[in-house]
Amino acid sequence: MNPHRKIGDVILKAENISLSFGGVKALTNISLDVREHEICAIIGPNGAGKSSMLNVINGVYHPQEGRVSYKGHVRDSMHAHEAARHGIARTFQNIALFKGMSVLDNIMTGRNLKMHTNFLQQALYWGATQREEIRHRRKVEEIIDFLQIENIRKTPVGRLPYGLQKRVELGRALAAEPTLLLLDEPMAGMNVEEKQDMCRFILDVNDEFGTTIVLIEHDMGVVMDISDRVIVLDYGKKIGDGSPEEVRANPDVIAAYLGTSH
Amino acid sequence: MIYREAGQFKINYQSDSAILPIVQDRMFMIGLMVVSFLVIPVLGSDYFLAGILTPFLILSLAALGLNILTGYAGQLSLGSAAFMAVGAFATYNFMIRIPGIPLLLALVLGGLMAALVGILFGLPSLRIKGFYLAVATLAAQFFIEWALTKFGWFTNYSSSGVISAPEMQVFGIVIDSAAKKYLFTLAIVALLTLAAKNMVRSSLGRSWMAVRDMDVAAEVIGIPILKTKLLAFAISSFYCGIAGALWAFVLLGTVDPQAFDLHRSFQVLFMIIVGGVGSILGSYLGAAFIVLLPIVLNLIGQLFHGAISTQFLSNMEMMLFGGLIIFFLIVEPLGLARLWQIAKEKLRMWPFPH
Amino acid sequence: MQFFIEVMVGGLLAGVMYSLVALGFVLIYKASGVFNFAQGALVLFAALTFVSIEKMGVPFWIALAITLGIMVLMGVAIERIVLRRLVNQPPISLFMATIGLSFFIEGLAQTVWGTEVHGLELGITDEPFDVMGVFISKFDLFAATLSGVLVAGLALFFQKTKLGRALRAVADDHQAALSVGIPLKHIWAIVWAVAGFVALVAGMLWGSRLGVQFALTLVVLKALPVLILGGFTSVPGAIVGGLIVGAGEKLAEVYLGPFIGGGIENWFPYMLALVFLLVRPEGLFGERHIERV
Amino acid sequence: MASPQALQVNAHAPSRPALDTFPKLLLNHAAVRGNRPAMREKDLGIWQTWSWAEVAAEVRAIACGLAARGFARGDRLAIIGDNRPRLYWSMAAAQCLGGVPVPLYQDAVAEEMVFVLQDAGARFAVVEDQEQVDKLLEIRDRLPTLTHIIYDDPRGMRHYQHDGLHSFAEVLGDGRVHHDEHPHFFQSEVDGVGADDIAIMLYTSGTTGNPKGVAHTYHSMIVTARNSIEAEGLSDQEEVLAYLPMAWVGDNLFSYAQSMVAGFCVSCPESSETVMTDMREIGPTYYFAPPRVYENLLTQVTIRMEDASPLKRWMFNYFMEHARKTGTRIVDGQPVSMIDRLGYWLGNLLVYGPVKNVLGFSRIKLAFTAGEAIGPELFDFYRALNINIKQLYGSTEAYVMVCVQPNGQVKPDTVGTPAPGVEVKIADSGEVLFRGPGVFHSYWNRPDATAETKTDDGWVLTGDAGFFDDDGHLKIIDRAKDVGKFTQGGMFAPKYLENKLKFFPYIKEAVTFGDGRDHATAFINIDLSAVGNWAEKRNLPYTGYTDLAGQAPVYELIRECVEKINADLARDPRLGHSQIKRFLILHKELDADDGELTRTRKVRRKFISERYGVLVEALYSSQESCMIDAQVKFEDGRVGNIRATLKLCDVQTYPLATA
Repeated sequence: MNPHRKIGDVILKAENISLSFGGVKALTNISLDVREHEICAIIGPNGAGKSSMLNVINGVYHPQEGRVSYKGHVRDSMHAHEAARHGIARTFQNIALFKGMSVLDNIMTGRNLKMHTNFLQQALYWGATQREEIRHRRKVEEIIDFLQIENIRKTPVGRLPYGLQKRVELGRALAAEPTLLLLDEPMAGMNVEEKQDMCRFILDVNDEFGTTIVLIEHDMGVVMDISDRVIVLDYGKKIGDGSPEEVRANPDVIAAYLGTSH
Repeated sequence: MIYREAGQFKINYQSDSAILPIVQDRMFMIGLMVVSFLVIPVLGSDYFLAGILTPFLILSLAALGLNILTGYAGQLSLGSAAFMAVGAFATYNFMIRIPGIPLLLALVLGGLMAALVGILFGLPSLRIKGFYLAVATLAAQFFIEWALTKFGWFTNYSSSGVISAPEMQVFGIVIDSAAKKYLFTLAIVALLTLAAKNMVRSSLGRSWMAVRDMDVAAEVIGIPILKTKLLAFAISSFYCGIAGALWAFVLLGTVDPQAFDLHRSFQVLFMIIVGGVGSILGSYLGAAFIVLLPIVLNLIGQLFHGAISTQFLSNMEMMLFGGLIIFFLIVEPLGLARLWQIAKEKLRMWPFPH
Repeated sequence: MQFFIEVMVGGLLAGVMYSLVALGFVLIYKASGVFNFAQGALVLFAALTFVSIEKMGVPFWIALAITLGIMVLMGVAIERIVLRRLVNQPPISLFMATIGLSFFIEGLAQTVWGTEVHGLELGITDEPFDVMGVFISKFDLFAATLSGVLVAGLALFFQKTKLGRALRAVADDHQAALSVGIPLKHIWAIVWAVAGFVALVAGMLWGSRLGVQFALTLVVLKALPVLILGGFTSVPGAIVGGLIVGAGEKLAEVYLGPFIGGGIENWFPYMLALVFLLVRPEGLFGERHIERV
Repeated sequence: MASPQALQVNAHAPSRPALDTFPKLLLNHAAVRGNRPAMREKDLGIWQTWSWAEVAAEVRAIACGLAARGFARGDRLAIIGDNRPRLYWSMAAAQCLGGVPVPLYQDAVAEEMVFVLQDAGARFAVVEDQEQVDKLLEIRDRLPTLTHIIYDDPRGMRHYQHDGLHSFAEVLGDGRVHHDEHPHFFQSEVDGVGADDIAIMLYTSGTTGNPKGVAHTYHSMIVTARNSIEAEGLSDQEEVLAYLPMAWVGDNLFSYAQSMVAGFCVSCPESSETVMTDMREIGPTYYFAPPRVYENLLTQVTIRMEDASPLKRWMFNYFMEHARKTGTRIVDGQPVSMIDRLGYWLGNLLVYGPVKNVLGFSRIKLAFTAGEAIGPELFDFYRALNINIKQLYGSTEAYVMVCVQPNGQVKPDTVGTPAPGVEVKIADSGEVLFRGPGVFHSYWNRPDATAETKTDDGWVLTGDAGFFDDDGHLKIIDRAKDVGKFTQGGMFAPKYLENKLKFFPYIKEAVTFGDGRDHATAFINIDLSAVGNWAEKRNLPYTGYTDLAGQAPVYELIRECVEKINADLARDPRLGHSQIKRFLILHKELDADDGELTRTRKVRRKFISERYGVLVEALYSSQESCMIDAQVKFEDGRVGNIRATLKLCDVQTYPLATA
């Protein structure tokens, strides 16, 4: 009934992932688990390989070594759209919205996988297509309501300020009703108030829909506040993994990342 | 100014996502349809119908086809005329090789052949992008032009390579007069426009735009990139194919590969640049512009009573086209349709500036 | 066998001339990221201008100098009037703008210089001579040599000179180039001027072979497959691509043509390039582009 | 949306008993116009709509759900939240059961709610969302009677585990079950309530002392609502936007009682931030707003037009000028020449129509304003656009309607003639008294206060001072207790004068003095942005408020304003003696942080007159200037002194018109 804080079994398992680009190692032999319903943060300095890790998880990059299993499906190479079909959604570090479309249409694209009418039916826009559009529109409106972006519903996303674009991108990911949500620096470049809003949305998503969340974030306060677990990467290697308290106390992490401030 | 939207609220999603959600726009469209279907065929002169409106409509359809591919799905093509040619020749061959085939069926089959060829030449789009792809579509342009000229089978071994259209009949009505040809074209173009509008406002259209705007993100969302692109190629080519068939049968009465050369491809491309990339309305505005410009230039030429050579005029036309393309890309990359949209926004906000 | 070599060598020599046109593209693409479809129009314009000036009785070298001046001015004007205003537009828009540009220049060339076909005599007789039993066109050899020298010179220029390195820096990253104090606008203007020069050479060679006429613009269509094969950013790529296209199309015409009806040189290079692209989308010498997300 | 099983009202039942309560009216609408829209709410991007039959079914389910939890006759149901359909329906549901709904101001902090909830002894509360639930939980230990809290919006409520906290869905579900088990319960409850039962309790804002619960009977509400519907010719076709606080009597009359009586549709905006756009979408035919809303709209129009191209601006100004001359006459049905009509028609095409469209006023047949005085400029602007805007004068105790401006006799400075069925008289003290069908039943738990306000023969004291002008229109001048006297006799109504001053865009605040003196004087606060603009246009440099306020041209500007008022006052024999003889412009803006204004930005005249006593005395002396040294609190909390020498300025006065 209430999935809150009830952390389940491992649903995502990455084993011995190594990835390099033209000889440059981005990830070296990284293994990590993510459990159902948890909020797991990946932290680390710039260039530590955090984004690459997300890209491996949802199939944008294909690691040279290692394998990823998600909900028991083992694979070493999966395409991004397959990952989407398995319920993995994500946002990007540099907002990757569809600039020429409205907020509404952007979020609607998040439901594309759930829309099944063919193009001939769509050309007629009658019966099944219209019902489908309305059904999904309603669902999208609920997301718009959830994220409190009603007043910009029909605005082209290109015209929105940064913070709102991030919110819309989260909405697009949520529209897919994912079981695993990957957020790449969801709060980068936001002011304090926007960060608070975004934190609340992330916690609400985790709480209300039971979504498992993996996020990359630089703001330590935020990470320590909202994560159940923190994984620390440094130069493509994993140097820490545990509860926020454990990670905070880990000497390697302190040396490599947190510095002397702790 | 003319808009009075207060009180036009939406109580369901159907009306909120209607093609024309504003009453005044709907009235305008109804008026336009009445004039186009009922008034113009009666009052229009043969020259006006056959020399201006019919080519305008056909080219609009071709521009619409290209706009689906280039404007909505973001795949630049320089080979639209080739797909027009496929449509024209395929329709011709269906008509002469299957006796008694209804014109409309032949037309659809011709469009489908164009779609098939479109898919074939769209296949590289999985791996190549941008101008690489544009160059690949040039391959289609040259190859198809060559094949149609080279193989007599396509032209039914006509000695000149030029073939004449057989008599056209729809539901027992022989389409012979300028007015009938105009109406026939108008009906087809209107229907296909509606279908295009419907596609671009449903999930297919959103997938196209997603692929156009940010293909990596589209893939991550689960949009099948290749399928989406190929559908764009297929549907775009279908539209171009129908336009080609209409051009050959309804407008010219003959089918000649030279009518579909690279120049035609560029002409169609110019229409969408001037009219508006990624806008259905833009396809029409662009076609109107490109069709009318030479006519206007000619009229100006006539004013000078032959003091200006036709050669000069045609060079001027080239310069003007080229200049306009650059002008629009610099000043208003979204073309006339965007200007129209801005004007409409202004009217809705009138007298306020924003 | 001898025939095969003859065809092949003929093709290769013609290919060098394709390279020459392709070179104009590569220069501009490298420096400003613009795929300049108007290069063909520039070739036509250059050749027409030169011929027309020469026809007025101006000596060859002076006509050449005047034409060069005009081409440089034209390049700078294009950069100023068109491209600078499109700086932040997507590459596809720039490409379309150059299509518009090519129409404009073609119209302009013919408005100014007329549409009749001019002959262009460079003083090289086009007679074949025998090299170890293989007949080679003298003109082709000349043209190929000239092209080769030009291409090699430009390659050296890019590798060795300060300006050349600056140009490459600009191509790699405009912002970075700006931040290290490279005057972007000057460089673009220079590149367009060089492209104009290359167009002049190409125009004269092609013009003396085909006659100076509208059809010259079509050489651009020959250069495109060359670019695809060689990659848009590589000078050596343009050479190798040109050679492949030149040899390939001649061989195909001779050996494949008879089976499928002939006249295939229009599309064969494209098909060749297309097939090649499917295997290696970035071209022969192009840089592999990793998409960061 | 609504329950699928719309209420089956016994359509073939014998003629219904009198429609003397809102539940009975509701059931009647469900029977006679069941499919017509009753309520809308902008939600999830569209205007979700409920028909009368659906509303009746929802109300029944809520009522039965409340009854299942023990809500009984006479119980009070607190209602807290923005205008939401379910909150209105809860109001009706409580009335079905003979209970008394008590709407509260939703923006009040928890502390402020304690008194009302205690005083009303509410057992049940229906609230909008988590925010309101949190407030109630915070003060719950002081509210022993409050046993049930029902919330509409479940967002964020997932982990709330509190006794007596229910979601709306639970209540509705239980209600449907209850109704299935006791099919006759609901109807018999509705039938058991009559015209003289208490229908609602509305708490007055209580400027002095604690708020008082004004209890109204069904009779007073329904008769008042019906009288005004008939007088104004309203029908069941009206569209109304419910956006003013539910706790305010005006909203109760316009969005609830009149809708229930006339059967028109009420729409709830998406949120308080979107009222403007929602208003534009709905395009109401009947509208109510306090003057400040109209003023904000006009400001917006002005600001937006400033950005327009010169041609457009010229066009706008030209036609607005034309409208001010002819539009008001057209609204009032006075004769207008053909040429002027043609000009107005053209103006309507180019300016008035579009402006109204953008504001959402295109379909307005009737617009009311009340609560404060409205500036004549403002009033004329809307009337010039052919919007029939009218002032009314009312109070919670009267269920709004005391006086209304009749059609065609609208004067900006009066509040019109007595509403239908209402009698109004002026006491010797100048206080306005009224009597009529809408008079309240009593103050809840306050027989003493009831007796003070309501005389045995039914007259109610308003606490306002006013008089009837020659046309029989009531003119309200001030709170009765604030009205003073000049030494040589004659009434001094400070607020009346201050309002008149504030109608000038250049004047932000004004404080007038005159009680116990022989003439009136004033402190002025200029409006920094308006006067700043004015100064910029004249190339008048200034460094800030204090600098600008002291400049001679500004004094000249304000003097002209004051003179205009004097000229105006001179025309009214009853007020002509309160012409302002001298004024000064304060060197600082009056500020709530310095205690000079209340938090609702009303001037605290007494405090100011003490604090700036030197200046007041100077105004009544012959000094040309005066030094002042006053403490101010800066925004960062520091306290400092501002010292300044203020100029005092004489103003021309005019001879009184002969009475």
